Amino acid sequence: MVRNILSRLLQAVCVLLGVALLIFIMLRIVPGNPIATLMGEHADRAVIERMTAELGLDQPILRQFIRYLADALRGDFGTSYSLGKPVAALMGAAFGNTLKLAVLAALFAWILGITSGVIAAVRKNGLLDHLFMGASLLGVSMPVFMVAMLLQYVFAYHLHWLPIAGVSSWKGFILPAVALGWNSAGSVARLVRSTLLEILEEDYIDTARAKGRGQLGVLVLHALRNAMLPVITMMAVQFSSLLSGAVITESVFSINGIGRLAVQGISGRDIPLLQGTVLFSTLVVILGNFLADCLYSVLDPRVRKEG
Amino acid sequence: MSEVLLEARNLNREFPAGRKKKIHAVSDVSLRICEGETLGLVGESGCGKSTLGRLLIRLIEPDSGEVLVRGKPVTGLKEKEFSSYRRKFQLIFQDPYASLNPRMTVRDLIAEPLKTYKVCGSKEETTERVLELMKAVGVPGEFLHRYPHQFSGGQRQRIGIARAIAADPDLIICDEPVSALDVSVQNQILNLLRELQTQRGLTYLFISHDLSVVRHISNRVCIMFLGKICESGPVEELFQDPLHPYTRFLINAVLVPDPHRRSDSAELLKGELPSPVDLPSGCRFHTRCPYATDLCKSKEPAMQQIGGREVACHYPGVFK
Amino acid sequence: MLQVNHLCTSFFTDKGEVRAVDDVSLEVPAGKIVGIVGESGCGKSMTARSVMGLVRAPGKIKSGEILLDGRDIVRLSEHERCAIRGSEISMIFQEPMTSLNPVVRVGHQVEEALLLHEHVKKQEAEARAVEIFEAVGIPDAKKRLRSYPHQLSGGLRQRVLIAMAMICRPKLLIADEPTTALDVTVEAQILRLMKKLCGSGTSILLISHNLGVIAQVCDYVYVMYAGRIVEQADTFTLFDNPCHPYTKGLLDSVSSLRSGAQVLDTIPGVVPNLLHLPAGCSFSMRCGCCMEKCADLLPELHETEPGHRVRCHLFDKEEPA
Amino acid sequence: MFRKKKKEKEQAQDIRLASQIDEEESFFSLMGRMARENKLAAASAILILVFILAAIFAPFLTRYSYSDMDLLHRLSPPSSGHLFGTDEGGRDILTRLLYGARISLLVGVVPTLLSMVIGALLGLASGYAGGKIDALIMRLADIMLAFPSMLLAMVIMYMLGDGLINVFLTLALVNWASVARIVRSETLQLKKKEYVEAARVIGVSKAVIIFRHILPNCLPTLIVLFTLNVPSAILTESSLSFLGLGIQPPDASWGQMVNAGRQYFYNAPWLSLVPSAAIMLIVMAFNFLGDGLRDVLDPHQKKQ
Repeated sequence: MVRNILSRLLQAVCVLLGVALLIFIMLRIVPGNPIATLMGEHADRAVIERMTAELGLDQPILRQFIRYLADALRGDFGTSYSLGKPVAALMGAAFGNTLKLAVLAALFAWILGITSGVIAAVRKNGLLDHLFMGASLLGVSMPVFMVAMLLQYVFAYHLHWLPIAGVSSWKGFILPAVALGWNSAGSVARLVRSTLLEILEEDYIDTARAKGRGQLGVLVLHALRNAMLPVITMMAVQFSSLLSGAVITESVFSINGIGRLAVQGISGRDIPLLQGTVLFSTLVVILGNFLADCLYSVLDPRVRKEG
Repeated sequence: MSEVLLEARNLNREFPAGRKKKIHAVSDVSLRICEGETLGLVGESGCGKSTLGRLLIRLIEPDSGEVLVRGKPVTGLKEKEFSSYRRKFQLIFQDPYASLNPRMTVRDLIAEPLKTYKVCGSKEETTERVLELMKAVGVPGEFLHRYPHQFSGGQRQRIGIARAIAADPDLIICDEPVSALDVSVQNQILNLLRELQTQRGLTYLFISHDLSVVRHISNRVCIMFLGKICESGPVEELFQDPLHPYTRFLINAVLVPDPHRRSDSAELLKGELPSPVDLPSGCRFHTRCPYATDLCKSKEPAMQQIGGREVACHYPGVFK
Repeated sequence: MLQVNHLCTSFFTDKGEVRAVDDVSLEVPAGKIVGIVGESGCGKSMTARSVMGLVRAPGKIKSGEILLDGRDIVRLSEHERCAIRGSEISMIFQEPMTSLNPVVRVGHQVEEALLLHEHVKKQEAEARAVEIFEAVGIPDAKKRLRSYPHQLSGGLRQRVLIAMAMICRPKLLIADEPTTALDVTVEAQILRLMKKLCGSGTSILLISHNLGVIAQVCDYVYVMYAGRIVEQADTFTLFDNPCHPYTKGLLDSVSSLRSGAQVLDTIPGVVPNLLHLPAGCSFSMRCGCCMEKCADLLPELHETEPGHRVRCHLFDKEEPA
Repeated sequence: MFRKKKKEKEQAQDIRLASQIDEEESFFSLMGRMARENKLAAASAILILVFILAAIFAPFLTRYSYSDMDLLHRLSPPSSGHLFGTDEGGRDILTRLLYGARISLLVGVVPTLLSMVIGALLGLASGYAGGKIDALIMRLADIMLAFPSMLLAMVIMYMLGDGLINVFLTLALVNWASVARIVRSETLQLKKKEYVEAARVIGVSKAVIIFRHILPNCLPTLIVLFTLNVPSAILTESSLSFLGLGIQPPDASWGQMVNAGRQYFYNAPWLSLVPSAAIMLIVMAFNFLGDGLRDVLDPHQKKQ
């Protein structure tokens, strides 16, 4: 078990290194000198050269990369070109908001998704099933920005129930979290339903029924635990798409988060900022995957014992 | 005795099973198959009989040991050099549902070996050959353009057989060809295999767990236990007078379809197959053998000749 | 003890109604092993599932009654049925590999029925589980209770399933192909175990396609073909004096394999599709002694001698007018 | 001789019997079955077709121009003259929607096709070859999949710069990895199938095994994957455009229309909502169709 976790951890670190290298390269094969672009056409050539050298941008890519990594390990992600502040400080301020948003959205999505998925499976082809599955398809199909804008329009602009933007109080998180979780709730519900229906066809369900377990007992004691396994795998993937969606939600609700920093990084052609935010989000995704793997092996004895 | 068609010498094959563990699928197996005979290969599931069949025709490469075809070693050959042999060895599979590509018609399935070895010149000639083959295995020619899922299990197995004999092979390895079929259909296929053998002078290696079937179709039998051959010999001799305790227990365990001959009192083998990952020391059978001694626990018995038969036991015939 | 009268179970598919079990009547007396034999798709498993009340949609018991000690269990509510399942009737399935819940310890799975039906304490349940594990021949019973299914071999899992079915000492055990997935040496062990169980007072309904299994352990046999019972007799009579052409064909197929004959006896053709059965005898298409009326007129079950019934026109007592 | 004849007759009958069990299902009859059993999928297919036709024949369906301003009718709400109202430049939203469908549909289909081809080839290679090639491709896929897809798309867009072609490339690069993974696991399963082994016994070449025995049996999965990836490509593009990073004017996609309408959202919500609804509809149609296709094509995921 411990070895298993260690080897997964090692794998996660390797993926993270790969990710870092990939972003680094991608952001550096953009044609033209970023400093020159940043400073505009009329900048003094000597100044550009001095700054390029200062930032180490004239050195081979691999050396730059190693230097970047070494700095990053010490918590230094460079200085934002466009905002003029250390990237680490910017991200530190933003990270809390994004994390709160993502976790709230995830809780909303998973609780809603799992409950409605289970109910739909149990009442297969019934009214509730059609209702929930219709709603979940709507959930999967609606673009995040549409949900976000609608919620904002109805609950904030029209009804004044909740703040229209910003996260000065906890109330500010409600609309963005619902908007963000809406999508995932739909796909979790659909997966839970189909997995559960599949598992209810398994032979061991017959065995349990032959033992005299009633429908509820079979469902809770035998089917659900098995049905959770693929759902856990999906949740990890979901977490990553939540971070994707956060870019949009943060933009709609003007929340100071990682996603908005990333957008700022692009529009400001701000390589250190973009690089830092993407790397950081990916780190969170990889961590999430790792946790899901661990949880999976706790729940499934078949994985636990073997390599 | 006729010429030896295929010979295996000390074949070994292991498969990795998790960290630092290995499944010893086939250990130190030697056997000979003579031209025109049917050699039965019997054993319980997981004893390595299918792996052995695939090692013989190089679908799986052995870790060590060699295979000789008519006395010529073929183990080290490159795939290209081996292809002339490949054509001469075919395989019939256990599951007639899984062994035919569901997206190919009967014609394409049977024509595949013909095309691969460019047996026929033209398309028309190929189709004609396919029709001949279908007739030979008893599938009406009108079903030339049908897909496998439109046939019953027995018919699919016939198509599989037609594909196997298409390129005129010398040896066919039959890997449990009838165990997925119902009793009545099983006999139809066994009859067909016999008929083809006499018509075309085929040699069979017949792999099965069903002793009655093996007894019916084979000339000689090898009994396998946990990756090793424990006894081999002519079929009737071996069934009448087994020498290895395992053989005897296998024969005892056969359920005779006759209520007057109930084997209620016959001695049964205790326990289950040891795992092929953690093999017992010494003789692999000693954990289940009621006659095992200290010698059996410590030393692996060598293959010894007794009459026309071979047996790997320290005390052959001990139970008599 | 168990009496099934005119049971019909059908599947309602897009292509029409499939009558998987058609007018089946059978009886399992106390303390006996009764066998149902037939080829794949003949409806033998469906009969067993109907008795257990485990028929899945789109299948449904259409008519008939299933009497357990005189009580019709078809008409019981789902709740009442749950109380019977596992305590009075229990069932073991064909696939020991997939019939155990992979994420629950086997001990817990075995104790479950006991906790459910007899409301015993956890410790007592565990003691009883150890006891039954030893009775069905599982070595290291205490340790094994804590195993997960994937850590056990096929034979052990089948024993666990038997232990699970037997722990409440049911009156009737339904065994659906209990040895088909097992190796020959283990198969013989399991069959012997089942005989032992029967000796201790449980009746067994054994379903198998293997005539060897039937001949070795059963007291009375029903032969099924295409959803109907075509012949029934006690085991000795059936094997000595089979009457239905299908039974004869089956027995000949098996015995010619053992006789050393060069060409084996076969039954021509395949099991017919249950969607397109002929109006008359369903075996008529493959039958060597098929007569004109066979295709159109369904034969009755005739009693040829006491306890021996055959569904075949060859045994019609009088020509229908 | 007589005996033999009889045998053949019997066998012919056999097959007739057996063939009733499983009637022939060609591609078209499968689609027919889906249409009969799954009305939603059929309706979705029709809706998709309507969208495609509307995009192609856009100039004939509207009397307005999609780019000419009409400053007298700025931000007018939906009316009989302008079914969905007008935008800040007085342009008819329905007209812009029709023209935008061209881009949005292309953005759904082209990159998805591209990513399917890349993913399928890499997945086949990875699954069939195994060993180092497999490890290399799969580690690369792991890395790609570790990114939140929006952020990855943003970085790639940054790298490639604006432009329709670059949007296509970006979406293809974002999506290939998941396709490759699925095709790989499918290949691994198919590789173990007996009929693939049968082909090896016969001695057919690797290329023939891959393209004749494995790929055709992956096709159902690929078709389903395609219908499910098109909407996700459309969603990603619309999100990019919503942030102003995707398609740039004068090309107009639905996502970009939403973005353009954002600043007038409280006065003229239809500016953003109409294209949003269009995105939702097409995405939903593809999802329904994908589910329907999976039910009939994929034997593992039987109808429930």
